[in-house]
Amino acid sequence: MVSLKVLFLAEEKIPVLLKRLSKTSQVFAPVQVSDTVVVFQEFSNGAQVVFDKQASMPPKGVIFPQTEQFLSYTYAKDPENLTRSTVQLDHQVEAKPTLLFGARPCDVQGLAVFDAVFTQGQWQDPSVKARTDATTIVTLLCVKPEGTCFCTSVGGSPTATEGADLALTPVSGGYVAEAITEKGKTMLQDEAFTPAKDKQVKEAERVRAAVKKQDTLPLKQIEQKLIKLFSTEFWEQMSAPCISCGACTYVCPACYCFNITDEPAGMGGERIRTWDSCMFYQYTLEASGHNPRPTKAERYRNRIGHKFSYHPTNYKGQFGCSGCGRCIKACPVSLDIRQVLREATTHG
Amino acid sequence: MSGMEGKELRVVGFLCNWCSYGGADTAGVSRFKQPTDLRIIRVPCSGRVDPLFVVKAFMEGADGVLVSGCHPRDCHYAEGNFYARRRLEVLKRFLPFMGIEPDRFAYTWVSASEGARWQKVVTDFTAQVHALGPRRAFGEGAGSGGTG
Amino acid sequence: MDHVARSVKEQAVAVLANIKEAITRELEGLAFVIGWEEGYDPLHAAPFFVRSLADIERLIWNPLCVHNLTSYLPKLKGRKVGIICKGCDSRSIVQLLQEGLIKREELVIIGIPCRGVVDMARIKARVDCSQITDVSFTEKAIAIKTPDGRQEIPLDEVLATKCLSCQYPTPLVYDHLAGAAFSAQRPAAALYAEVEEIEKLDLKERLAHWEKELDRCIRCYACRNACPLCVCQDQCAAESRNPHWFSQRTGVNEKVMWQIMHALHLAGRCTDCGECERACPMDIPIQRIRRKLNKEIKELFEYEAGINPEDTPPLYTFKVEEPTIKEKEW
Amino acid sequence: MANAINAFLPEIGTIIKVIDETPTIKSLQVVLDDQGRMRSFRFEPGQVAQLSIFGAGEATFVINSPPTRVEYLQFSVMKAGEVTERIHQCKEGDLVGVRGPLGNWFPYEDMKGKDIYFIGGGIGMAPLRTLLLFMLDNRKDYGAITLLYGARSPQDLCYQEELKEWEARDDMELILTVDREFPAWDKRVGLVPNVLKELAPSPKGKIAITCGPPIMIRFTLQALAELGYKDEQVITTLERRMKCGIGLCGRCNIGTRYVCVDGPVFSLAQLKKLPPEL
Repeated sequence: MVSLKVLFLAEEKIPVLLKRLSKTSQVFAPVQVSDTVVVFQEFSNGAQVVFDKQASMPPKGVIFPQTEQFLSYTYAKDPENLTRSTVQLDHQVEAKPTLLFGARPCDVQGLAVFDAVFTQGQWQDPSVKARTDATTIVTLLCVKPEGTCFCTSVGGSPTATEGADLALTPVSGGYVAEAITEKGKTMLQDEAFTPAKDKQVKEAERVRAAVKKQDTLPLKQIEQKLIKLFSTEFWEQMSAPCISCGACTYVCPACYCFNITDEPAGMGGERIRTWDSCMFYQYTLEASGHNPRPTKAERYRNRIGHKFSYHPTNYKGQFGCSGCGRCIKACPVSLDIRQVLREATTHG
Repeated sequence: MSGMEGKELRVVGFLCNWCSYGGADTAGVSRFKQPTDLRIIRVPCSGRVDPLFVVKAFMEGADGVLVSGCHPRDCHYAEGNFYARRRLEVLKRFLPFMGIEPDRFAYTWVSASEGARWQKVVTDFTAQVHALGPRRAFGEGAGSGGTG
Repeated sequence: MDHVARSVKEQAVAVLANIKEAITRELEGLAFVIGWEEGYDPLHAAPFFVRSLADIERLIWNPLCVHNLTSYLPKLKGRKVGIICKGCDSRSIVQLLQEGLIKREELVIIGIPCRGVVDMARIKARVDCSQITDVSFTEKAIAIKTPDGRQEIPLDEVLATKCLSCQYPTPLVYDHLAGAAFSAQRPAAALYAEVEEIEKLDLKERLAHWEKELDRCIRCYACRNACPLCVCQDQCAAESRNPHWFSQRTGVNEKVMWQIMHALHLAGRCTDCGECERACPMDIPIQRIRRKLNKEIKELFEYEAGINPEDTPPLYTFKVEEPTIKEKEW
Repeated sequence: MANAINAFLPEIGTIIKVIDETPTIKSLQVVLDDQGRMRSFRFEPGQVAQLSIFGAGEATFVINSPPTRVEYLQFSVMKAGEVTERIHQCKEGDLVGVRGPLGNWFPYEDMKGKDIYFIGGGIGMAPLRTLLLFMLDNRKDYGAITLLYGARSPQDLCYQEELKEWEARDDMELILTVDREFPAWDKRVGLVPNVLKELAPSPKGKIAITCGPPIMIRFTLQALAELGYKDEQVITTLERRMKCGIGLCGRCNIGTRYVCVDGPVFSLAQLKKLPPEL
């Protein structure tokens, strides 16, 4: 792996580093918020940062917050003509310098889907673009993939560094830190980083090589197979246990669907963007009452279809999934997306 | 907004049209002095009050919520307040569990002729709420605004 | 079925054999039978729809069968289906029958007298569940094998809260009973232990408790969609804009409002099946909110939901003189 | 084009006229407050815009005044949901937000020299009106123009004055129909697809453009197929729930295509390539 600079970051130096950096930028790190839940949260003193476990939520909230104001509006009576009212719009796209510390390669691959959709397409999303540009990503390479991980099946890997600015490989006593981009290099200038000894660089390479290989899903031509299965009973059977809630989409690093609602308050209010889920009935419900996807089977067909057929077709083969396995763990009925894909490749 | 003493609090009252609204009117016509914090919402019957009306009032910033209907057996619709009594009693015992002080919600029965009783209800309830002060909304920082 | 106390394993095997035998007889006239199969790893079971005789082999029964399968029933109205259900799940069937949301003649119920199921959150808090190689059950414990080794935990320490005070281990309604019926083995007193924990806190601590716990809610509505009684989930008041109860924002205010809305819509209906808390991907302890209402309704009206289909839910009726309600005097 | 910097930001416009077309349909004529933007506002026939009522939300409507008449932008709105309800309460002088033009448009270049057969139903007349007026303003580019327009009842027919004008014109044919007999109604009676079968226009050198409620579209497409129209000769517009209008929020997709950016105008040939989820 060609790296610009290689240094070492001692374990005990991390809280100090994060505290110092949070003076100049918003620092997000995986924080333990209950016995079993770790989420990416703004680092504050005394927060219990956890690196040895996959966070329950992906870090997509850093560039795509679950609630975000698009604009605020204020009506006012026109003094000259009281029957007329004026409206004043106010909006600003602000993105503070941000550091995302401790995201895993699958989380970073999820952010790449946001990049493709929100910043490379025909229409750009200014706030996601601004936040993406303002964010430095320190990825933590994954030495202990979980039983539900399948990143190698969707173009990722536990040791991938694309999309990150700085990569940390766990070694004894800390992490070997390799800069991937200029942003990573400037970050390495912080005093918390000390020159890495050869022994540590060797250990890092050994650790990366030793990561257990996952069995890869047979996804060849999955795009066409899913289309062929469109009007079959396959989807009713696959989605039978599904309860059509929003858990799988909200914990997914690559899910970016959103809703826009006006929230009025007296003479003013705001127009906000919030996460939405294709699994909700109201997602495609039209004012006339018609719903092109009235049952969970159609909605589930669209969810899998989008991630493994429509998105790859529209975005040069990039899957709408980074194989993190959160949807499997978070699903109240343990629906396994890998099993659905295996069945699709045999039935398709 | 000239409160009796100091700042007015947002106290919301759901009053049934046939009795309590009449009672409040009687109190007003009889020039009974009472605090002006109460903002009245007229409802056809106390049975029309969905417990969520009360919860939404709190969520939108109310510091106290009062529901008042006809005395049992006097309901214009015969049984509206019987259903309301059960619903509102369950609500009364439930709200404190979620962190809303018990004294911030009350339900009672006031008939159209009981102007004096209405004055007492409003005066006591408003004092009760003032004792607790403004209610801090959920998620609005740790500092509690009230003295309660 | 002899009543000699056989090992947990033997009983589970006997119950499973009983279930399979019942399904083999009934499957012909049914669209499918809903049971459990092994999920994505040995620690997770998953709901499974038995459509053919060959599917029967995939069925399992053990303390990992945590799901209340009756939450599928309201959407299956009009189709004759089989359902396997534990004691607590059967109370959901009684409640759905009482509210006319399902038809008894459209159901073949295979009941299981149940000794308790696990609480995954409790297991996750004690075991690193990222790589599960094997799970087995001994007399009174669950053994979980991971690459780091084998861990044996007494079952009582990881049972679901509802099981620690289970009063209805044997289903209240069934067509087949897959084991010998037995009465409650657990103390009823523990029923509201979690509720009392919160009641001990003062108002400020309660506010802080709910703010901390509900802050991580992601409004995914798994708690609503897993609830067997939430039959209006597609037109839910939580997402309604007319009336506009609350906004789509993800502030703690909205999250608390939703929990209160769900609890109030279940007042006098909730059968304490625990699906809301179990389904929450963020492991938020929300069942005690519904259980608080159950406690108040038990005290006020001596009523428990989902016990007798002929009952009238307490908030659907009234007494002219309410002995237990003391209105405030001014 | 819409606000290039922030495609989510609407521009404020004032309603200069409200026309009660039918009991459930009103047409709004809107002028953008920013005169510069108004003068430079360019769009193609069939493109849509998101109309904002602040506090209620946004909804998608075809800009149904033609690109050749830019004194105002007209939107015909049928009362259906929260936003359309509030739009129906608007009066002249009220302010709305406009975000557009969005989406694709009718491929009028490829239709040059061909006979045009419009088939409209109820509010479906809105998109057809844009293209019809555009074609009438460039009349020589096109062959024979026919408009078959139907509605539930005579009072449900939109653009009553213009219908009279179009009837009087000698360079186009207008056929009106309503679903059943009505006292003062002397023209055709019958559902649009059935009337189409009776008229049986030959597909030779023709382009058929149809918009209307889903039920009418389904039977009209069937009728056109029976009459021998090839998929490339049939153009329609699709309706979907829309929020962002710029292909990002994910909800209006049919397979790989987003109705808001790849549509709302589709040929039947294009639709047939998509998964059947109409």
